[in-house]
Amino acid sequence: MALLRTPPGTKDVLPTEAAELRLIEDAVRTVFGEFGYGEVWTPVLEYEEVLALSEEQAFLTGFRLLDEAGKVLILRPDLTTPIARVVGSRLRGGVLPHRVFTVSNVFRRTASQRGQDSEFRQAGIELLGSGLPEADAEVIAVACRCLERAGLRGFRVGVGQVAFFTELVNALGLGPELARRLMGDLVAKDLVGFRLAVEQAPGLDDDDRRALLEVPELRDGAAALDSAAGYVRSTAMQAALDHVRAMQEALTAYGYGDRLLFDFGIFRNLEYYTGLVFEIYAPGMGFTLGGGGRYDNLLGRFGAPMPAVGFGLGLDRLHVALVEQGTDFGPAEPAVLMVGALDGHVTLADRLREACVQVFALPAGTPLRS
Amino acid sequence: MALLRTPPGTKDVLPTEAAELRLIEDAVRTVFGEFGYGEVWTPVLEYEEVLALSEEQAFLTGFRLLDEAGKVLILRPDLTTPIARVVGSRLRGGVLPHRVFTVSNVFRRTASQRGQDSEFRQAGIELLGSGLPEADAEVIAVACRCLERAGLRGFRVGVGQVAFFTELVNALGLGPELARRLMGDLVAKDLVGFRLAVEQAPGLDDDDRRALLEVPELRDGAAALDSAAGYVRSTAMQAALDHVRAMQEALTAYGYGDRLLFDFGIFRNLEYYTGLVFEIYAPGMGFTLGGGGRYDNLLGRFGAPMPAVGFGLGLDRLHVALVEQGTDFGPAEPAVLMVGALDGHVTLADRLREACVQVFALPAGTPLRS
Amino acid sequence: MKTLRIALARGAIFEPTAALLERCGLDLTEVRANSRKLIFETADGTRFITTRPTDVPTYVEHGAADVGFVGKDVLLEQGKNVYEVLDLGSGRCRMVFATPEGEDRSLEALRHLGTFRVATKYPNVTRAYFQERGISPEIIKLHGSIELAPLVGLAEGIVDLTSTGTTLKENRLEERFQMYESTTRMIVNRVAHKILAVQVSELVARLRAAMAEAL
Amino acid sequence: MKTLRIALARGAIFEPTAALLERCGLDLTEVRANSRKLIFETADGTRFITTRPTDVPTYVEHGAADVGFVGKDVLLEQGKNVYEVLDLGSGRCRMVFATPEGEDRSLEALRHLGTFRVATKYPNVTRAYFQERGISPEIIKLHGSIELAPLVGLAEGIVDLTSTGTTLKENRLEERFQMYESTTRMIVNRVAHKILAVQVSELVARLRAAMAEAL
Repeated sequence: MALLRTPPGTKDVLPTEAAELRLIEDAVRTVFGEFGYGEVWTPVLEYEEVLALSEEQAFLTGFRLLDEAGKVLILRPDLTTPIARVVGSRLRGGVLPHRVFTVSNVFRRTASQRGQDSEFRQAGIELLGSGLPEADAEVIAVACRCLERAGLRGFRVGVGQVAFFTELVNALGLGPELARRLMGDLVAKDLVGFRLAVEQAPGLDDDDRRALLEVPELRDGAAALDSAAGYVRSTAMQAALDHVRAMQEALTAYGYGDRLLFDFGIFRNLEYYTGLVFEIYAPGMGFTLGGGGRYDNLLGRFGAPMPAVGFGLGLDRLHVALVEQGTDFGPAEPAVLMVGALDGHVTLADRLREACVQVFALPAGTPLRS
Repeated sequence: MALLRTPPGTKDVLPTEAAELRLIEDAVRTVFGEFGYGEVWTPVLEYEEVLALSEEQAFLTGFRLLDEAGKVLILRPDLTTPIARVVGSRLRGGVLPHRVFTVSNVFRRTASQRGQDSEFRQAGIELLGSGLPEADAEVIAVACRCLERAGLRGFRVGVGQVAFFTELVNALGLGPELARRLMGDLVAKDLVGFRLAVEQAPGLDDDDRRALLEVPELRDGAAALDSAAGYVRSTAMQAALDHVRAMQEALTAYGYGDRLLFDFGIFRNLEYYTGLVFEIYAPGMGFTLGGGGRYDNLLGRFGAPMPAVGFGLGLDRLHVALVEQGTDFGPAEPAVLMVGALDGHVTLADRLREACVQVFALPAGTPLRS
Repeated sequence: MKTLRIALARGAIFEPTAALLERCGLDLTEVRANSRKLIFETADGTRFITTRPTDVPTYVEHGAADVGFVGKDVLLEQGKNVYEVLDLGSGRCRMVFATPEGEDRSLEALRHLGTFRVATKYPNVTRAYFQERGISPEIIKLHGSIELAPLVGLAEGIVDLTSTGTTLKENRLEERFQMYESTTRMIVNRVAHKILAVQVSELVARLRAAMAEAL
Repeated sequence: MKTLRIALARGAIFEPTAALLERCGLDLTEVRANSRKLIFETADGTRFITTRPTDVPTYVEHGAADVGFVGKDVLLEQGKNVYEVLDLGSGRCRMVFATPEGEDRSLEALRHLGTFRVATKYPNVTRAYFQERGISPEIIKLHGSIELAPLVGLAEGIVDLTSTGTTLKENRLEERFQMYESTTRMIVNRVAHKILAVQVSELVARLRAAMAEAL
């Protein structure tokens, strides 16, 4: 007989786990609704040429197949790009900002030994059409409220500002090629390569090099903002810094100001972020639960130029974090195992069901093991 | 710019539709829970060799791609076969019957002109480990309760019995090749080809031929059961008929007896059904909303021989039927558009959210179009 | 009791089908009288929808008609999800492969090029038929006057329907072999087949009786 | 000098196209006289092939004709690899989206179901048109009497050609918007366009002159 296995990096989810994941999903969905986000579903398959508009090379290396006409289809590696497509094609007009949420599976081709991450379930929101720092604050507030509602304790939100670094590069007059290389290294978290590139860059004085090397190292919590002020070389850099401060103030009104950790070395793992970025940390977990940020250039590539900010939350990862902290998901409803309710006593079983009791009907005479 | 389109046979679902589909899904999920079914999630991709165990050729013609080792993966065309894999690999032991439900997307490669059906969302249950007619009744009762809870009026359930025909073929001593041809024609709904095959079959007398031709034509509602009694030629045929009667009696206790239409010409479109089968009809709809039946041989091919019965419901089709009958899905929660709540008045907005009011925060000074 | 909605194809199969339905007691006076109108309702509530032959399966599959009458050639080509319940025996014609008279040049093309070109209104049937025999011809879909294709060098052969063979002869084409025989079939929507079982069965019984009488 | 082989569509665009060709000095006497014959040769060796409108691009693409005259609607639908060299300005009609009179129910279906059903002879044009606007309607391909589809519940709307709008009105359909305007086009095979450049250019020049005269 063929091996009864699932593809590398995927798994089956059995009832206990599925029920807990659905509870988490329901909590998240409720919070999204409270903030006025409307759900959008997109197909699992997307055309390669559509995903390519994101200019993220990593999106094109996933599970690929062909349609009837020989065009390349890819199992969606991300939810933001499909939403950009929807906005560019069907959500034009109306009062801005648009608020959209998705709860869907995304796919990445990963080496088979790297755990259950070829297919994973993500919940996310996109706030489209506002460039205000308060929009960033709302998105982070929604993320925090989701975690709170799901029952997670002690989480923190790391906040960075991509624009503070890119505007430093602009102020120093570095060419676009070098700028791309530096950003590429930072996104790839290759700080050795980054340092080498800075050291080899022509036409910079020691102060310039120090600024480039030190800005991504500014990560002493709230004090990072004050330290950053010392590196401001242009009004654009000042504006980038002011944006972070205004977001902090707005988030405090939601009650989440003290969750923040400022860190100018956060660049996320995608190149489309242009401004404020953030990541979510749970106590004792070695991976982030999710994150997001501002991507003001993406929508323009889909014919609907507007600023945007969003985030994605890994539901499996949040589930792991909740289990780690000992969350009791408990059965939501009372349940009974009723011997004889499958082949008789149907009406009694149905009466219990009407009263929201979960009834497992068994045939008469089924022995119940201890 | 690339065309911002979705692959043939797929579509985006925008908030109004997504909210209605979630309401339907929630209703269905609640009913499944009341009957003790636990949710299982399986990967979107399955190995071809696993799907091939179902012996359904149609399952192997879908969206295909390769894993790293060059093995063929297929976007799941069905939910029953993955569940059979889960049972064969991970659900052995425990009190029988197992009750499993799934709410997931399935994929079929269809000609691009035949509507939105390359990717569709299906809800289904499998009751594994009971061969009782009351198990069939429970599955049909769950289907009916789901439709009722979703608000569908006037639906009917067509019930057939594959075994009544296959046992007639056995009783007549027809060879396996002819038996396969006859079943193939019936599954393909080619009744002209079927008639020809019966007429040309060697070694049959007129009575035999009449029986073969007339049994799939028994479909005069409740009277079909009485008529069928006249064709019984073996104890196995009698047992197949008794099974239907016992199911009817059990279903009456759930209050759904009068929904039934008996029809010995229902064979569904898959060859794995072995016994009682059923389909769901909505008034005024030219397609079935779903259906299911007994498949007692499938689990054995996955190393866990046991009888089983299940059904699948097309959620998009149910939604179409509900829209056609003018169902009012209404907004579930009150909602407000609050100018100035994005960049100020955050606390007031949050108080409303706590009271389950949906708040769309707008920047101060946003003009509200009429 | 709910009456049936019947899709009827105008064209070659119309006359024998209409005559048979009349012998079953259906009233087609108005359908015959007015060829421009598309929807007709008789005194007993039966509804007739007249369409192109190729559209009949679409109407029935989507449930816009409960029942339809159409040639097997169209069903083979379209492969719709409908019940095929009765062979009316009328509208008989044959789907054949034909090439210009004389030596069969399609075989020569097959030998040299591994393929040949076939012009047809039935690309799906043609592709399936030859592929089952290990041949993948290049298929040129045309909508009319298929017999013209070999004359202007568009294809080596054609797959088309023929009843008397006159059109083939006029265009100096020779039938090489028959692929299928087609007759008119009654088809039924898959839900109507169950929900309107009584009405459908009665119509089938009356059609069978009328056909038996005619023998 | 080699003469041209010209594919001409029988049907609505035949008469204005034929009249224009005659004003260019081509002899269509026999083509007009015999509507059953399919291939004609004039005294100067020009060859005319008369076909269904939908088949003209196929003949030209495969080089069975060098030049063809056909409506833009057919070209849009088939997207064949041919040169489109001249707009004759005649055979004008509009491809429109229409739904039953009164409130437009397709919008309601779009809101609840994310889609609506469109019946049409032009599935490719229809799909492309709506997809560019972010909508993926369910497309029901019919071959004739498109206006029937909304009446029998097969579709919420139709995409079809209209010149006067009479058929729409008769069936109580309302034009919601125009998608394209179609006129007759001259198309040329991509090899003939190079190899027979002189002949093609001369015909284009004569057509231009004849059209200018008519103004």
